[in-house]
Amino acid sequence: MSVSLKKLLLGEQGLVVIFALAFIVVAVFVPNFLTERNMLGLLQSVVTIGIVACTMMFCLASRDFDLSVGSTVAFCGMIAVMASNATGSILLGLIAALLCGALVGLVNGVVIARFRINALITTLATMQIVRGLALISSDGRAVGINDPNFYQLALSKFLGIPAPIWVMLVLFIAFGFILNRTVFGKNTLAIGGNPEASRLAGVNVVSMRVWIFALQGFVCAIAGILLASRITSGQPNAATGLELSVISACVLGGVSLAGGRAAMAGVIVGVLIMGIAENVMNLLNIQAFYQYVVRGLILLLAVLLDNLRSGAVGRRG
Amino acid sequence: MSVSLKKLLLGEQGLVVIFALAFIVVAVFVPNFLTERNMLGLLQSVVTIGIVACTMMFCLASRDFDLSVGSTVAFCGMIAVMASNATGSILLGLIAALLCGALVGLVNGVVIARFRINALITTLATMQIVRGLALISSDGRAVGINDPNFYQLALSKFLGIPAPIWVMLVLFIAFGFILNRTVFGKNTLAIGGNPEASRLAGVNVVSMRVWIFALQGFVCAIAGILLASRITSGQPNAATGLELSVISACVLGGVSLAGGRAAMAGVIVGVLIMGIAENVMNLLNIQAFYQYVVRGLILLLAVLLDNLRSGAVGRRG
Amino acid sequence: MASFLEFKNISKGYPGVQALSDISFAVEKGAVHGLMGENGAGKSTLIRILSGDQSADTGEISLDGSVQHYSSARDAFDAGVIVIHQELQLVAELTVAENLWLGRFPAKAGMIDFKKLVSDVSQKLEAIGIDVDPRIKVANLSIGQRQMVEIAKAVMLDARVIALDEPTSSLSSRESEILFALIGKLKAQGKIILYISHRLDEVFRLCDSLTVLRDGKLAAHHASLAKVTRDQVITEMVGREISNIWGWRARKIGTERLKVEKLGGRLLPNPVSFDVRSGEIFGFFGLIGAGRSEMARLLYGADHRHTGTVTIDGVAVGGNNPRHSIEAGMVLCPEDRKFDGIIQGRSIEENIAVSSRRHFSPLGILQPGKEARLADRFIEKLRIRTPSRKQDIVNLSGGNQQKVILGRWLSEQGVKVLVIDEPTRGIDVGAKAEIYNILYELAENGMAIIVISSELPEVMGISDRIAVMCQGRIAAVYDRDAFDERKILAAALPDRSAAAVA
Amino acid sequence: DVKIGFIVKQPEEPWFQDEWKFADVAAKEKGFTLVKIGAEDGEKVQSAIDNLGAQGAQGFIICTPDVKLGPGIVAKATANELKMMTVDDRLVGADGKPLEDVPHMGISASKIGEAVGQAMVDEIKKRGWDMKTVGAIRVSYDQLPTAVDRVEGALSALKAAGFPQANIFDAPQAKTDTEAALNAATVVLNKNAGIKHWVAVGLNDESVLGAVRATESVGIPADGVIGIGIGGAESAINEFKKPTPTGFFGTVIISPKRHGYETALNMYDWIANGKQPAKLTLTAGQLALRDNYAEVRKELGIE
Ligand SMILES: Nc1ncnc2c1ncn2[C@@H]1O[C@H](COP(=O)(O)OP(=O)(O)OP(=O)(O)O)[C@@H](O)[C@H]1O
Ligand SMILES: Nc1ncnc2c1ncn2[C@@H]1O[C@H](COP(=O)(O)OP(=O)(O)OP(=O)(O)O)[C@@H](O)[C@H]1O
Ligand SMILES: [Mg+2]
Ligand SMILES: [Mg+2]
Repeated sequence: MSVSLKKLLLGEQGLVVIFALAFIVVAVFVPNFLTERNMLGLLQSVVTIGIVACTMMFCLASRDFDLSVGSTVAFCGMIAVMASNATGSILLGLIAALLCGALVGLVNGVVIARFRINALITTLATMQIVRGLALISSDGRAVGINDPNFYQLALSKFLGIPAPIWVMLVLFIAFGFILNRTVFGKNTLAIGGNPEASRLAGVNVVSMRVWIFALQGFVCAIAGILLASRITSGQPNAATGLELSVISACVLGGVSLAGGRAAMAGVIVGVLIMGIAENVMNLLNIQAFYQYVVRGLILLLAVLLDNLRSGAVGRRG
Repeated sequence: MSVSLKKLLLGEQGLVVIFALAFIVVAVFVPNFLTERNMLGLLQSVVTIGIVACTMMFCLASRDFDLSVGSTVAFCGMIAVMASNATGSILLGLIAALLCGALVGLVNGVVIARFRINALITTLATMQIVRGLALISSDGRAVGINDPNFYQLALSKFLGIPAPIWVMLVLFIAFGFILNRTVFGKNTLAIGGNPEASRLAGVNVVSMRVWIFALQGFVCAIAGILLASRITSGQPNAATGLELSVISACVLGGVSLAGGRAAMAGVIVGVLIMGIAENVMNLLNIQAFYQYVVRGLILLLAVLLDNLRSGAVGRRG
Repeated sequence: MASFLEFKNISKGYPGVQALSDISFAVEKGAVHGLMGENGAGKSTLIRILSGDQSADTGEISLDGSVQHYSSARDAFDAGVIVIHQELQLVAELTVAENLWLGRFPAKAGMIDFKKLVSDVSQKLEAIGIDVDPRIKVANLSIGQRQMVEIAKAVMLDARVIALDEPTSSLSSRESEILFALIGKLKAQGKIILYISHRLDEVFRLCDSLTVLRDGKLAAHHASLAKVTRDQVITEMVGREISNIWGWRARKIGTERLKVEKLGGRLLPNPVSFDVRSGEIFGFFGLIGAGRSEMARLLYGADHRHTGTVTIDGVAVGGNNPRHSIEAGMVLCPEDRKFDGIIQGRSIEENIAVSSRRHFSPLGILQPGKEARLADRFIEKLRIRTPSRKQDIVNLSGGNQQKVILGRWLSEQGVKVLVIDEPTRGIDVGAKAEIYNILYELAENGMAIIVISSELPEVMGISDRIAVMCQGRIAAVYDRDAFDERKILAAALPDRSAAAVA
Repeated sequence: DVKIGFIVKQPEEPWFQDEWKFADVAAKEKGFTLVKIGAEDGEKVQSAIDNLGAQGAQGFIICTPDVKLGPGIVAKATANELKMMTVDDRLVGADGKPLEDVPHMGISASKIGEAVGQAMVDEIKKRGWDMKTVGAIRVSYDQLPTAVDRVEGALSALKAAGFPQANIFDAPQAKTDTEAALNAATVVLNKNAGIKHWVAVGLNDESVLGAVRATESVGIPADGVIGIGIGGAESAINEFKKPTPTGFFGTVIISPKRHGYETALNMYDWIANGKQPAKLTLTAGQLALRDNYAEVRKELGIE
């Protein structure tokens, strides 16, 4: 391997480069992969993960952890549908859902940051509580949408690309900007890197953490609304297990669970790796049980490659 | 509250005391709770969680994380049944299962400790791979046990108490001893407290971590064998979601996810809290959807109380 | 002139410890006020209360006559108080510039002005003579460089009160001079400076007034240092006299014990070779970033060796695993106690016994009685101030933590080569003398000892031979009879033309 | 060439494995390609349909994770120009009425439940138990609508035959596996230690098995228990193969053969020959007992 190639692969953007190579390989060898239809389908299939990953990145970067995202997505989707049905106004429904999402996040944040309760346990608890609420409010059944205009949220297109994908792209850009260019982003990284030092430097660690969780809840609500619109109903059982997929996507993308490290480009790649793996396995008609094994191996491979890279860069601390 | 009572509640053993109080309250107010039958049923219902929590405690105490336990339990149960059926010898079946369990753990350990891959991702990957293998090896079906003596593993009693409960008790005692009274246990805690400092102090961090994972796999195999015997078949879908229950039980019991802190008594209490919560909700006939909410609230309450306690003790950190 | 900063009846207790009891004193504007005391006397606690990080149980602080009621570090900032804590408080993943601005980034509508961020920092660093690139991550700096960055925080904000908690503990004299010049400037601007140090020379040189704490109580307050002697201050601190803290004594030096050939690694591109004889104390001196700590880590196998061999008594020691070194009879007491030393969340007893317990744990089963006795022995010998050996190590004062780490290595058995990096970082005068004595004893018993220190008097005071490192290579080696402060310093200074790198 | 998708909601379940297996048989016979995709929730269904569209399939058969997904699935299928049929569960619109336009083959969940309940009533009578002294364990998983329908179907048959409501005890399982059912049922048994005769219903064989294991662990003899499962896959067969009878009395087998083979065939006919399948085909479940399960399976074409 020539030196400059090695540098490219193992440099800061290593994962992105590796991903690009893998993408080319897949595009060449998997039939039907690189068609416009499949690309749009692929992107739509990662909308929920992608949107939630934006804020999960902040959450992990500040050394927190959120297991309640899946429940929140389902709950907010239900609220959007039920409130729209009840009030007859889609707008009111959306507002209600966004508020509920932010509220769930706020509760998480306050309990975790102010009462200093372990984030894993807290969000595991809210995960169950919120799921319970979603089930109770609908008696465990899906709720249909009265106003067909609600479907348009997911169906409408701009430049040939469906709205949910646009929303995801906009959020990618927005949160990438927030992470790198704003005080909020830098403070998030600082808190994750060294909470004690950040506090002593005058960063309001508690309120930062509360904000991050509230934002997470809000963004989950967006994902929930789009999901409800796409599946044309509010489903209390939707998005189970989402939390692990989202966290994996983030970690794959180089976000450190020990806090302090995150990059939007990495997270996007992480999300895409997860999506492409599913997509390709289905295109290749891999048997269900083998899909488990393949999915696991891809995860391992991706971190292994990324690790080679960071191992080569090397760090002491 | 008198001073000495306060001291008792908020002291080292605070969670245990709070738990004892809660237990008395439940015993008085919930009918049928404090019967011998119910107590035995309760203990049997926590056997799987309890057994796996023993080693999960080590894993968390050394700052690691293992999501693959549920899959490993299911896989080893399958192996025990299939190997017994194939060889006609229950003993060989058990040995095969224990070896497989240890092997899964070993793989986890080597990948995580030697190749320095993130534990969350690695065990998420093995969780899928192992579940896939369990499904593939049985074609997704439950495997019946040929030799009825296999059932005796779970049914035989000693002093009126079924064998699985004895196994759990023995493991509680053994791992409690290992944690507090052996170099292995102390080194585990040291690694969790500060891995780099432990390495410089001559603790063989890599091989310790590998050992802990291998032990975890081995213990999962024990749990898997007992489970297969209790449900009289090997089921590839068994024990899904076990990982989160076990981790919650440990964290409830005061094991720190940041490593370095663990106590067997706490973990036992954590396991019992989880078991009693389920048990009492069913005794009180709480509706399924509300059970989610109640379960979440109990989790929150338990950590909140524990937190008040440690908040009162105060640490610099 | 009226008092500007005043502590009134401050008390603070922790479970089992009364860290401060009824402390009152005042400091005037434009003065440098020293704060001295043994390890665990309560200096850092007082500073932490001043910084808003902790609150006093009773008592109050007033600035310019108005009583302060702040409840967080942020409030203290706003009141014009800036504190440089004893433990480095930097975020390794952020750049130097970002660290210096943390908590008050220059921003418009939440968006950071990166140009201003970097250029302001460059200017400030240059003005005070700190040679660090503001755009690199703190993770890539050596401890000494980090300490300089930390010090730069003091001038980033226009504060009224600046408190420095042991700022020079891992600086060599050249960098210390930069700090002193800075303090002089701040003083001239009429700031008020609280200065904590265990180095008497510094205190006498810098301070106008001095407060001595002992066991959390006010032991003495000197409004002026004109008529105060060093011995008097030592007595006030320690409660007894210490005549000669170095106490070097001649001893028999044996044959070669440790031989190092062409040792090199990633942070030490130019391999170094040297040897140490049994009974010899071999000092390493250098400016910050000279590569001494890296040399020690490579020697010990803590970092990956690229080249070189290490032999002890003719037997080669395998690299890349500290365990091999320990088994071969070599131990390293690391410089960065927070990241490489203390095991957070565990007791003093466990922190001491972590390595040596294998000698008395048959079949891996502990003998708690033995560990307790071991811990008690070192708590007494090193004068560790703690309510109990069960105390969590994070609750100890910085100096006491350092002593526990020393205890860990001094309790090892069969050690042939002892490497200590900044052994007395943050340790008080009384305990220092104690530690030197232990080193001499060990050397007399035939141990080869490598001492790395940034404190030139210390290296000169206790070593039999000194190697001076500069920019990753050994620039010179002097025998004890050839020690000369000026020559050593000159050898440590990088060639001006080649000094571009940070 | 023809490409047909077969989407199921729980790919790990033996039932769906069997459906796939039989659909594969049809694919071999007719020489078309079958693409099997598991889709556990609404979102996965959406991307599965997109995926099929992208790889050029002409139609698909689906067992949906939730019947309310109806309009969304229809819209997706139309957008991708795919023909569609449903199997097992029938799609409903926003108003809760079945989408009549989509061809469907299946069996209603409450009908299966009723078959279970009827078999129970017959056996209770045969054993000569007094309904008033019999307890019923309702192993429930209420967040799954199909589960509710099945269990309620069985209980309605019991109640119709005079089974007292007060003797029905809820055992909510936290997950759908045997261990969870075992733990939940144990509590019910211990709470009602006085009752000597028990019947157990649940959403599938695994949950009923859990209840049966619970009766064994508290020492209720096998002839005091009537557990009837639904599905008839390996877990049930293993039970019948045990040397001595257990409380697991029988299981209502539903045939994956028709559901898998016939639907795939119909879809092929539709695509290749333009022959529209029937809008609604209802199949029946059949009770299998310890001594006749082999015949029943043969009859249903499973063996
Ligand atoms: N969080 C805490 N919990 C318990 N004890 C504490 C805590 N913080 C400080 N202490 C105790 O308070 C006393 C004063 O500590 P402090 O850090 O102020 O000492 P110091 O004078 O700065 O010492 P050094 O010179 O070693 O830095 C010590 O005995 C220390 O053990
Ligand atoms: N983690 C790191 N990554 C990259 N470079 C580093 C790292 N740590 C230290 N360095 C660099 O390596 C060089 C040697 O550092 P070392 O810590 O060995 O110096 P030292 O002589 O012990 O000085 P100090 O008094 O600062 O500890 C320094 O120039 C420093 O910038
Ligand atoms: Mg201090
Ligand atoms: Mg150094």
